[in-house]
Amino acid sequence: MAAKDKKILEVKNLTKFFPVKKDFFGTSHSMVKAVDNVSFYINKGETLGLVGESGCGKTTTGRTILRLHEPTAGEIIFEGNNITEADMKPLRKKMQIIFQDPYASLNPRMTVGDIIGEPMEIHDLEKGSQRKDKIYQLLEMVGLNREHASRYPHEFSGGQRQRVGIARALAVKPEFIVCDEPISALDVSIQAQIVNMLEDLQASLGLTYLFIAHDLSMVKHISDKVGVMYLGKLIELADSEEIYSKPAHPYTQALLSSIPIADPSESRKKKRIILEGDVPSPINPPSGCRFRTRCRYSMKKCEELEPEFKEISIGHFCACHLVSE
Amino acid sequence: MEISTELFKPLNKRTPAREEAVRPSLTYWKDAWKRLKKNKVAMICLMAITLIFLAAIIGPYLIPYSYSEQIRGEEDLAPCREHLFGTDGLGRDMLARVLFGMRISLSVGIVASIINLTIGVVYGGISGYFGGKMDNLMMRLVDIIDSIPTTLYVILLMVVFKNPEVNIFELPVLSLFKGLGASLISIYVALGTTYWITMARIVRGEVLSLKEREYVTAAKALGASNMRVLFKHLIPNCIGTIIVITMLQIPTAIFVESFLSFLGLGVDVPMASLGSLAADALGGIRSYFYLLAFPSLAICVIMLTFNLFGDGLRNALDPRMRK
Amino acid sequence: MGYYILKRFFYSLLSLFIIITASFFMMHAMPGSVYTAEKKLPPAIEENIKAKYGLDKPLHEQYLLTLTNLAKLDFGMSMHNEGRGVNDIIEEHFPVSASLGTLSIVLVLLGGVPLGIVSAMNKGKWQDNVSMVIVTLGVTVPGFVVAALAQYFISVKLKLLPVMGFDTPKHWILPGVALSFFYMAFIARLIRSGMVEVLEQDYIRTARAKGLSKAVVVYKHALKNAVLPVIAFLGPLAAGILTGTFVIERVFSIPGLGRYFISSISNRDYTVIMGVTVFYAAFLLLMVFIVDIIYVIIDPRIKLKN
Amino acid sequence: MLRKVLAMVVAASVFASAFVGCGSSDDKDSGNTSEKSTVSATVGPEPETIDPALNTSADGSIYLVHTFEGLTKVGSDGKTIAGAAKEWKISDDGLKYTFTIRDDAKWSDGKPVTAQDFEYAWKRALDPATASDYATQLYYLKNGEEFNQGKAKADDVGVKAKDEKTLEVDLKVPTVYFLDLTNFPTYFPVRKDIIEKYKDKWTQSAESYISNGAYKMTEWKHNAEIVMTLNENYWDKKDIKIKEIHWKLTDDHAAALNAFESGEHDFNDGQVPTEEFPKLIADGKTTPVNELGVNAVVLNVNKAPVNDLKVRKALSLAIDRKFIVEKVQRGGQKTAVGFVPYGMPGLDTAKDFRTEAGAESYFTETADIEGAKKLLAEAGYPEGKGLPEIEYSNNTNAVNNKLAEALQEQWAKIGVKAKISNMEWSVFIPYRQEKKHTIARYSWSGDYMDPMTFMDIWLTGNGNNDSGWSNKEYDSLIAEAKSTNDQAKRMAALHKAEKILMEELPVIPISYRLKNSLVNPKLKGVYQNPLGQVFFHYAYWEK
Amino acid sequence: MNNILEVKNLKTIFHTYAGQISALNNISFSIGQGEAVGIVGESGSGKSVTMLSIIKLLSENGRIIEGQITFNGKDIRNAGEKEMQNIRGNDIGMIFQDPMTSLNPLFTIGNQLMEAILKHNRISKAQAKQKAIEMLKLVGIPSPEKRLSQYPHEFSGGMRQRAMIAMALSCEPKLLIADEPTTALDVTIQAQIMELMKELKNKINTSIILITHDLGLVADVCDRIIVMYGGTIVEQGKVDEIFYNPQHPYTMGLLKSIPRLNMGKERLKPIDGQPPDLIGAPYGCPFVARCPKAMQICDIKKPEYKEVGKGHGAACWLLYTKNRGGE
Repeated sequence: MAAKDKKILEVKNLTKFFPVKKDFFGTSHSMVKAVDNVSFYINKGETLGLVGESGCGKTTTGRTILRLHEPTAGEIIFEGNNITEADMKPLRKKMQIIFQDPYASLNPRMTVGDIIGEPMEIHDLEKGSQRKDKIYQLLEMVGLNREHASRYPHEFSGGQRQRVGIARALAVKPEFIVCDEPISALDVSIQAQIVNMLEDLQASLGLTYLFIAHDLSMVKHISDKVGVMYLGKLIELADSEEIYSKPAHPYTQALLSSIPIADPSESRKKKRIILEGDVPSPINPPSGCRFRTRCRYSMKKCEELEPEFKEISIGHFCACHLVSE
Repeated sequence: MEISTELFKPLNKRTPAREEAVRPSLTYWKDAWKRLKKNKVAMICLMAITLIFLAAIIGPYLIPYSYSEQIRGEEDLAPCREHLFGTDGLGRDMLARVLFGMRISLSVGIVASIINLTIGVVYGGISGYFGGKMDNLMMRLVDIIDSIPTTLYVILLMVVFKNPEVNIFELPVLSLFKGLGASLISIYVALGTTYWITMARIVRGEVLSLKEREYVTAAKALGASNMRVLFKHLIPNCIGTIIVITMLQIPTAIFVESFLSFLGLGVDVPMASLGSLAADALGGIRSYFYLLAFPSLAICVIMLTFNLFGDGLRNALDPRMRK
Repeated sequence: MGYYILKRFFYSLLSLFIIITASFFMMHAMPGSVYTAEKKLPPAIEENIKAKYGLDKPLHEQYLLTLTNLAKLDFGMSMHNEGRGVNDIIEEHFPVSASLGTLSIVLVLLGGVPLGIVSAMNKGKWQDNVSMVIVTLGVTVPGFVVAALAQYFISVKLKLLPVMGFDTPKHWILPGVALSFFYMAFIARLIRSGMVEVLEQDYIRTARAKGLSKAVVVYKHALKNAVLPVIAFLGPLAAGILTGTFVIERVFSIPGLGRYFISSISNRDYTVIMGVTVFYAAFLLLMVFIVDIIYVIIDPRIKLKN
Repeated sequence: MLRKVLAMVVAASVFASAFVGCGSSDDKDSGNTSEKSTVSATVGPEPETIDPALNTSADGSIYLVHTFEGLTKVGSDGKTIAGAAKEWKISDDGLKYTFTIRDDAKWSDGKPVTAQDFEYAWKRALDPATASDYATQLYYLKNGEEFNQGKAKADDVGVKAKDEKTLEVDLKVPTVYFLDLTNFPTYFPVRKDIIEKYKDKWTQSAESYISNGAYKMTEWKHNAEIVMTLNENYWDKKDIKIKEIHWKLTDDHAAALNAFESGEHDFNDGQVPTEEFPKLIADGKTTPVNELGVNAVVLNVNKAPVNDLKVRKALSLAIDRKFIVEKVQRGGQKTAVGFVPYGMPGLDTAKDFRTEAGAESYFTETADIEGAKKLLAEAGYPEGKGLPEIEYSNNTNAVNNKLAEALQEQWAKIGVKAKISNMEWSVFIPYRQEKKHTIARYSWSGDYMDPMTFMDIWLTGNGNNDSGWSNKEYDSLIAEAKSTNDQAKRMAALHKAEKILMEELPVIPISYRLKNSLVNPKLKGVYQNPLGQVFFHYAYWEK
Repeated sequence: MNNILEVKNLKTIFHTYAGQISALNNISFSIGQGEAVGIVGESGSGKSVTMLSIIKLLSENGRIIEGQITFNGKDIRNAGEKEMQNIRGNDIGMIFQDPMTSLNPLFTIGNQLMEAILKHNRISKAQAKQKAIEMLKLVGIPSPEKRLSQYPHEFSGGMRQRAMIAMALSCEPKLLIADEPTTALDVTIQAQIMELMKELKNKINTSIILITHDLGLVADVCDRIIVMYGGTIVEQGKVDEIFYNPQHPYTMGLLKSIPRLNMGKERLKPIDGQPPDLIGAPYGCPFVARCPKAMQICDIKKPEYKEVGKGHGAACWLLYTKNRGGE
């Protein structure tokens, strides 16, 4: 397991701004600061969980790493190479993505066989009957059978479709997969099936995951490390056990306490931290600490100075004035 | 019902059929067809359209007269046994002319809308897919084209193409169509290149929303080229809309052609389209009403069936109708 | 707001400039000549005429001249109708087309909207089919046939209404109805598809869950949403109808702008083509602008900001 | 001094109107006259202009003969009679005319009509700056052509107001029909002060459209109607019964017929769909008026295969003129027997130029297929073999297309394949004039009452000679006819010339023009002349 | 019994192009006065259809074919549209899943709020406005006067859902049905809304039906839980009974498959298989294909609902085996 500690992916100061409100010529005057100066790394074979509310930039982070969005600033280092400006085509075989919505992520006009075969077609992998065999093999790997190859996505249930999506990602034999909320659109009873499968595949194929979700309990379960994002910023990052047992950032604390607990007596006992108000607009985020508008501990300093993302204990990073002192 | 203890034995074998979807396996097209079949009006129209096409394609061969044959002594005949639709002033059988006109009109409708479709889909697709500045520029251009009166450039293109001093049949592709006459070709081209804006706008709109779909991102993540994404993933998913619009553009083109005939910019005589037959007969509604009635009726039926069928098709292909 | 209008105005001018340029070169690309008579004019006379209208100058000079004149809002003199200023033509004939158009638009809305609603409310039932067949009939027969038949049977045979002209309200009926017949189908279809879509929206369910009657739900909650796409369509439609339609104006001998436009094209009356095109384009831009304003009034989500 | 040329011209006119049966119904029974004094008439679409100097169209000239009056005018019987001029003298050599303007001739605003008004009007029409299409009509004046082409000054032109009431005119060559010309719109007077004040727009409003004719324009609703009312200052207004004329402007023949049938219009000068003529004629609703015009096809003699006379002859022989008249033109037109139509004055007052040519006709009514085939074979194309497809071009309209289709079919019978090339008017005319055609539709209408108006167009290099045909003998015959005042010599030369033309066939005449007017049966006394003009001056309503 | 709503043997079907769907299959349950009941189930289990059947707002292809709905002592199964209009919004208030689409974008919040108040109360506009302001205050919307004249798009998701709640409660309904009110919202906003629901439950004496797919969500808001699967009620009972003494294998499976924060890294225990397709006539237990304890009878005959304790029961053949003294 020596390879396990090897960084497979590292992002340094990753930033992605989207232009909004275009004028007649399509020139833009303001920006959505979707991802702002985010840095982290993932070791080979590990899973990094990324959580946060909608609009916090977790999905954008995942897609920018895959260069599905071009980063505004920062560096992406994959297997030791800076890929921020590299030709992505060969890299697509190594980095893949699984999507949230199993209904939208499969082209409804293609058969499952075609969908799984497409990556091989694009990269000119396996030909003819070999490709067919490979498709069958992949289907079986994700718990479907070969008869399914000739069917269309709408004939499947959500969980089955998600399996097809995973098979497609696996078709190029990737090393790193961004799991972009792969279970949030699924029924509760199905979520566990998919999570188990992802774990099995990770073990058998040595995959590395960036697991994006808003369901904290699932993230905790699957991840080795967890990062929490708020309004485009990474505000806390630690081992999953650590972050759940000792959340340092007030937002992480609130987030954890908001999770409904499927246990009535515990749920009654629990003191919740209810955050006031809504997430501010990412176009004009608050000055200083972005969380200060909803933070119970907001101080004058929070308004003026952006807290640094600092290591507060070994492997535990946090961006908050409260903990940095 | 008496429940025997036997039944309380564990069920070992899972019946796979039970676990599999029992829903019939339907492709998009089978599914749409099934829905379409339920729409009586649309089905009647579909049958009528089939008949119209049959009549236009094989009809002229079933009649002993050709559309251009002038039968001396049989001019200006009212509908009778020999000439079911009567004859015109030059002694030509109107049934033959109406059937032939139908063929020309349909060809105008179809060819023009195919050209429209190609330009519109590609333009709209590119504009929507690439988005940003490119989209903005392309759409501004469309706005501008849209604010030049369409009649101006239809007439203009017609005139330019029909320019007697330029032989369009010298162009390599067009030489194959020499028999159709300069006017018909110029109508194809004029109509085909003017009414694509609707298609472009709608395809752009669809592509704009479809490109946010995750299967598009998936294809990009797999390394698919832009062209592959556009033509393999996006446009096939707009196909329903495209078909419906094309279906509704066919009668529009036929209509515009008849308007051009009214302006005297129709097909070359002695060829005839339904529009030119109707326009020519306008003057004689007192004496020769049947000359107007039959082509007008034919236009009417084509319009009605295409429009209603287009509506039915829209309902059948509308993704929102799928549940 | 003021800034928005100013900016919009600037872009309109830019669009007009492109339209003028395109139209200018397109129309000069057309084969054919302005002055064509069965009897050949002596070359000297042709020279005189060309000199009179500046057609003897090189094309780029004519283009610049056209641009300067248009900038001064001087559309020039018709080359075909002696002594007629293009401005006069627009001033005199546009109001006629516009009043006929307004009448038609009113008729279109009065007929098309109810039919569309009935159709949407009874989607798939016989009422839907009947309404759709009725409105489709409007687009099935070419306008020139409808107009000619109406004129012959109603005016000549039944002597109910006058044959031609646009003098009294009696004269307006036939052309107004004939013109609206065609567009009614568009409106009815748009309303129908808009309604069908809106009626499936969550907020309709909310409205019904509040215990509102079907009528309130349909006419208050659904209709307002369903007319939004119609309004977008109404801008260009109004521009088209109000600036005149050739067929109806010709058949009923109505002195509208539409006739002028088409005949100016066949006469190669360059100044009139240019003038009317510019007028039409400017009018269209104005109508689209008005539509945008109406949108802002109806739909609070849209703001006139840049 | 005063030569009685007038008599001759008048005689010719009388003859012409008698021949065509004349549009007027002359049962002037004043006891039967109704009080009604308004007429609504349609003679065409919106006119391009109603400026006398600029008008070229028949409908325009109809409006003009009502609003203006030349030195002479057209009488109720079609004779040229004294108009604004009460008398005139013609010099012996026929080159100098001296007109005396009548004292009571007044403009509609009450000002007297002066000789200066005529001088100004004629020079204005010739002025290159005016750019009149019909300036040629004034080329009869000395230095007229030169001035128009910028080769002479205005003062050189042969028209001079000696004083307020005396107008002196110098002609280039003796012109026997000059007096007839002076009732032609181009010769009408216009007011300098008005035109200088209102410029190009002087025709546009009642206020500025000051005229000296029987009527004045009171309203011009463009594309809708022109309203004229009686000019109270007109010197000869006493017999005029129709006090108000509504000229309805329409370009749709079907609508015009509808309006006539519904009683909205009282008069329609043939603005009727061709298809309806047989029924209207059968119902006795039409008044046929012969027009001085010929329908024909012109052949480009410099283009193969019609450069071959035999081919041209074969084409002509193959034409079934009777069929075309009956099934294409449908108005009861006469088939052509020569190029000059009936009704043109000849030498003999009892006959016209056409009948003078003898019973001999250059063409038969029906086709001679065998003869045509023979000629074609002689030309080297037996049964049309080896003959390339011939382009027949026309400007698109219902009748022209029908004619094209009929000709195509008739020529096909002798093995000639014709390809019809439809064009827009404004494309077709330059195409033909620039001689890019092989065969093209052609029609010609006379400008004045003399066969010359049909003949001189075929001179070598004439702008209207679209065939490119050139014949020295023909040219010299026409020159001879033009340079003499001797009618007998003229006519002989012209007959000879026409024979050459019809033997060489650069143009194949098909039929003569005919106008089928619709007149309300109660409206009497409408005079229509062969030049296409209509006069309501003598009309009245019957009770 | 003081039940505000009683549903007996309710059967609802949908006609689709693919065939007939039995969306609800003999549903029976009751809601007591002031009681908060959670209906839990996966998508397609019939929980939303139950609600729409009760207020008769099923889409056009849906139809109740059997059963009885008693609301406030009155049988409303055959009530006419007019009668239902008086009940909807007045006696039964409703909140829907997606607050972004559930409000008409073209009318102000005030207009939409007052509409319901004016419809069901004979009061003046000014009074209605006052009431509307009061309601907005109640659901915790700051500066309600100003908010009344704003449009939905000017509200955030959480605020809209609050406005929806205000709307539903504006006529003091006897029953409030909340159909997945927080599914479309973020966790922190969800917590806000659930807190509000809890607060309101104590403040006003309204019965509540909370429809959700998240078992955790109902744990501290509801008194009772109804678990639905495949168009039937598989189990119902007091919250604690369901969580600590589940009787139906589906409930058990569901509870086991949810990871908990205090859980270690052990493997999850999912329910195998896929949710059932409801097309065609129902037969047997809908869960049979995925049930680890399935028996032959489960495949043939639908199990009857059986009480196992006070107000706690399930529809499972396993309950019958125990009584037979088998296994």
